[in-house]
Amino acid sequence: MSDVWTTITVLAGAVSTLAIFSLLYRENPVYRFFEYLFIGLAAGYGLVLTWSDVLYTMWYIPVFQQGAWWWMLAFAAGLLYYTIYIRKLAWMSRLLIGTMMGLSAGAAFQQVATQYAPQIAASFRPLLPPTWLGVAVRGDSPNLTWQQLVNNWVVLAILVSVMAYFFFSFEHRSAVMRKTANLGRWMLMISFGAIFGQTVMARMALAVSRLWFLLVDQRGLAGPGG
Amino acid sequence: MLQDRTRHVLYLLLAAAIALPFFTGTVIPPTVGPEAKALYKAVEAVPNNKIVILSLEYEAGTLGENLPQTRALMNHLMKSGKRFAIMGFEPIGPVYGQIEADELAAKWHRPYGKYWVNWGYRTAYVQTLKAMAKDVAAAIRTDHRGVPLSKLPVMRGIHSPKDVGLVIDITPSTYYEAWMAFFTGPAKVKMAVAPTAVMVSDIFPYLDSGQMVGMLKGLAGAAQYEALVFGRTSRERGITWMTSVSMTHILIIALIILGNATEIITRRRKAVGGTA
Amino acid sequence: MEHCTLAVGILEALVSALILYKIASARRGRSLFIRRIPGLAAIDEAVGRATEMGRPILFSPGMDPLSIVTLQALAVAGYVARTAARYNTRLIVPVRDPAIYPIAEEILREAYAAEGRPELFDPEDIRFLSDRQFAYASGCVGIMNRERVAANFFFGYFYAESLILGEAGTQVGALQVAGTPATTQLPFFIVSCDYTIMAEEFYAATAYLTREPVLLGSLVGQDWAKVGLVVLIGVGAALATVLGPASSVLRLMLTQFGGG
Amino acid sequence: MGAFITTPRHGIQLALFVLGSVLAFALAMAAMHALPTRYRRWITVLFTFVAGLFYLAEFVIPAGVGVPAGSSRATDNFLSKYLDPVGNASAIIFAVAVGMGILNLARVNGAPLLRGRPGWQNSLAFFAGLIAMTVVGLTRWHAMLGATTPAARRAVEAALVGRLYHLLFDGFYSNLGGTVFALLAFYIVSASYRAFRLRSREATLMMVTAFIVMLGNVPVGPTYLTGWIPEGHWFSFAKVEHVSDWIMSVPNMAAQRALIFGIMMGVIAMSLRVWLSLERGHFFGQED
Repeated sequence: MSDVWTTITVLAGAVSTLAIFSLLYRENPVYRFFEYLFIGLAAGYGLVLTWSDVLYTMWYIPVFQQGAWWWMLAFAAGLLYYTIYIRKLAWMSRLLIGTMMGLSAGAAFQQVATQYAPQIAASFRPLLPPTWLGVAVRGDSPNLTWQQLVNNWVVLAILVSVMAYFFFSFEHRSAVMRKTANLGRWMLMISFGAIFGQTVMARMALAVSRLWFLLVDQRGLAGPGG
Repeated sequence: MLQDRTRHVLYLLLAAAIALPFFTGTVIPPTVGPEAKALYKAVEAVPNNKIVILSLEYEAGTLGENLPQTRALMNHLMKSGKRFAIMGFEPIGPVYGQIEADELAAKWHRPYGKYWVNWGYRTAYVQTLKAMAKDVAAAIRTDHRGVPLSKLPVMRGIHSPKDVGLVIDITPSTYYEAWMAFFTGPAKVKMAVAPTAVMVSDIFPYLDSGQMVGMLKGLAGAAQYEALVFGRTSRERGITWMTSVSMTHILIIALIILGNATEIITRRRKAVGGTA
Repeated sequence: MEHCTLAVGILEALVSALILYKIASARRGRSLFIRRIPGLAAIDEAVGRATEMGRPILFSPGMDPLSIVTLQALAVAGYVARTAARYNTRLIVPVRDPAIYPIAEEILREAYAAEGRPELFDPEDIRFLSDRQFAYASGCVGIMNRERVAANFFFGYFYAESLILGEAGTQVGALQVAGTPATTQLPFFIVSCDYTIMAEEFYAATAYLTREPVLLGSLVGQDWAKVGLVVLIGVGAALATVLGPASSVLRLMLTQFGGG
Repeated sequence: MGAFITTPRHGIQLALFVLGSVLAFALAMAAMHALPTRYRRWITVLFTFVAGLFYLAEFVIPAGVGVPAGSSRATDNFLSKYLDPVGNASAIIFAVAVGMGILNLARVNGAPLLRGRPGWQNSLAFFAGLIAMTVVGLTRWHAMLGATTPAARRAVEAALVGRLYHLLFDGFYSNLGGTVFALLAFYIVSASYRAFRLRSREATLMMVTAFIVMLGNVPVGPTYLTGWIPEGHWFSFAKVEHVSDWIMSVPNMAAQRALIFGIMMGVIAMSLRVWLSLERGHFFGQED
């Protein structure tokens, strides 16, 4: 890229970054102008890539170059979305949306089996060392270390108490139930502390990449990765 | 509004904390965690007759975390000559993947089509993944420019999910769940994820159950992976930026403690004032 | 597993049957019990103390467009409106999606009428601020400062702007109660609000308030299914302990549930 | 009959079949439209049910059922061969739907522009970005289509269309998008000092955990805070990165697993309500 265009692109990048950071000072028209510009650019590029990566490769080539005319039906079905703008025909858009949501709902039963069910299997963990009970121990499943034992107890206790916290269809009348549920809310605080800590790092990393672009390195991809 | 003066002072403090290491040039080498090490081993273990799928679902918003992750993983894949394919269920992820891969392909001499391919953006992720779980090549059909996969040497012998050695989802959102539910779970393919740090906590149950074989925890994960690929003292992007992130963390912890301390003091002074 | 294993098939069939049975009985009018979650008491207390200070209340129904979560948030708004109407306190509801406006108006008008104070309902207090995330958040901050609100309620789905809302409320010294299924935003609400209704409690709160049959039935069905799951895990852990990891019975159970 | 449908057509025959299929589709929709309105809801409920039943049945029916022995794949049943066409058709349908999002944005931004209401400059910026990126993007894509060698591709990048694309994408888009989320770092800093109060013992437990996880994540923690503890020493469990790893992989993991089981039951309940159209029209707007 000759340097004229590089400088223009880098300048555009710097102006854009400062325009968005101006919100830190105060809500202002410059920030809003560049925010709307971003929405337009993102929408435009989404459109281009939807055509080039999906419609061109999976519809245009098969139908008009390979003669697979039947994919035209899928294209026509997709057009039903637009009937939402015509009051009388709007039910057709609900027919299409309903069919697509039906597909996802049907797939959800497989998701439960392949994503969530293994979590049940992972909860079947021994709570006592096998050797105590004279249980057979094979090569690939050696005796339990005390560390694994402690962890298995802690995991089971927290798992049951957090689930107890989210039982709603019976009163937490008994002391055991109330204490377990209360322990559950406390254990959730550890998870939320972890989420808080991770989120802080996530946001900071984004700010660091922006200041790096502004202060240090505008070369290469005029954007932040470079 | 909102005592602007204090707010602006706090903002300048953050900018200073970030920029300081840029100019002093100090870099604190990262300590490599278990999840990054596990992902490194998983990539090393991929046999040469299998392909790695890099699914890129990020856009401009989370480049600061997802781009260094992409770069670190691609450096490792190209350095060790592994075959890989880029794709994504969000439009602009594969575009960034193409830019990074083009630049690194020149550095490691891994030409497009021979060592790596870009399948591009795909819509309807549930239905596409279920079709891929039956036959990957038939479901994808062409690269992002419409070139049939059969014409690309990198895709030779790649048909069913059994030919996929590892799936790595680099994402700011929960697409990794759909990958597990409809592709790597059913077809028993190894899977790892490089999420933005916000989602790291949700993924630990899947590491524990073995459904995930590794993870890069946001930018820290990228820095740790760079240390594994290039050595702890290298000056790659992730490692350099993590020093600034360290400074911001010290600042945040200090401010939270300070904020609470000043409140306790003012409340006690008011209470004393009240009773006197 | 390419195809469903027997154990998971039975599990899903049982859970589905339980949920459908509970929905059917709820629709037939049988009253299903849901305990009153502590969060609702926190709402009453916040509205009560706001009326003592004689200053308005702000209720944000979240950032999502018209979705199930937003509809449930508006149900909570109706509950807050009834208490506010009783104490003659003004309730301001900023919305992010114009499509929410008519539904919010209908729910609040009904709430004020149910308390016999229809004249108190002012449509102007439901305000469309902006559909942009940060513009909506700074719009809410503006209302908090201008109207010197005494209490804030954040119910529905929130994203990164939860931080801005929580901070502004703390600065204004408002009482704040939040309720959201968005676990990534809960940490920020926990440290900036007085009480936080977390994850599934949000659905329980709205089922309790609306008594809507499908919502109530599916929640109670899920509850019993989770109790069953805890029992299953207990049995599994006991078997793993007694039989040991090498036993074929345990291996069968693990593979049946898609385990390692 | 099957062969007649699935043989590719070319030239005039292709045009006839394409138009014919669209016409047939339109006629089918018109026929449904002519039915009394109360049947429409049943048609929608039926289509939703059949679509859900397809994926559910394909998953539940064991391998080999209804498939002659030794045919395509050992793990298929008689429905499995339709997974690929359903995948492709859905991809096309969703791609066509992308235009809806653009239409909504154009409608929302068109009003202020046409009536000159305040904020019309912002709508102008939106349309400028939309049109510029669409035109430049498509032109560059078309040029890249023809460029098969890396040299040809570099020529396109060096041409005007390549330069404009990089200005719009690398210059404006990447930087604007990247900076919006960077704002949050600044909001967290101000909230840390002015809003994050240890209001209760619960919030205190949360904040202590957050500090440990934060220090475990960044190099300064392990290196300086607990770097003096040698690895492998019995006391090495107290190294901040080990404490943080334990918090993440044991208590946090258990609590998240409990949340997952809640979500699992919620997914089953929600799927049933959508699949069997139990939602009383509340979510779908009005009952027709």
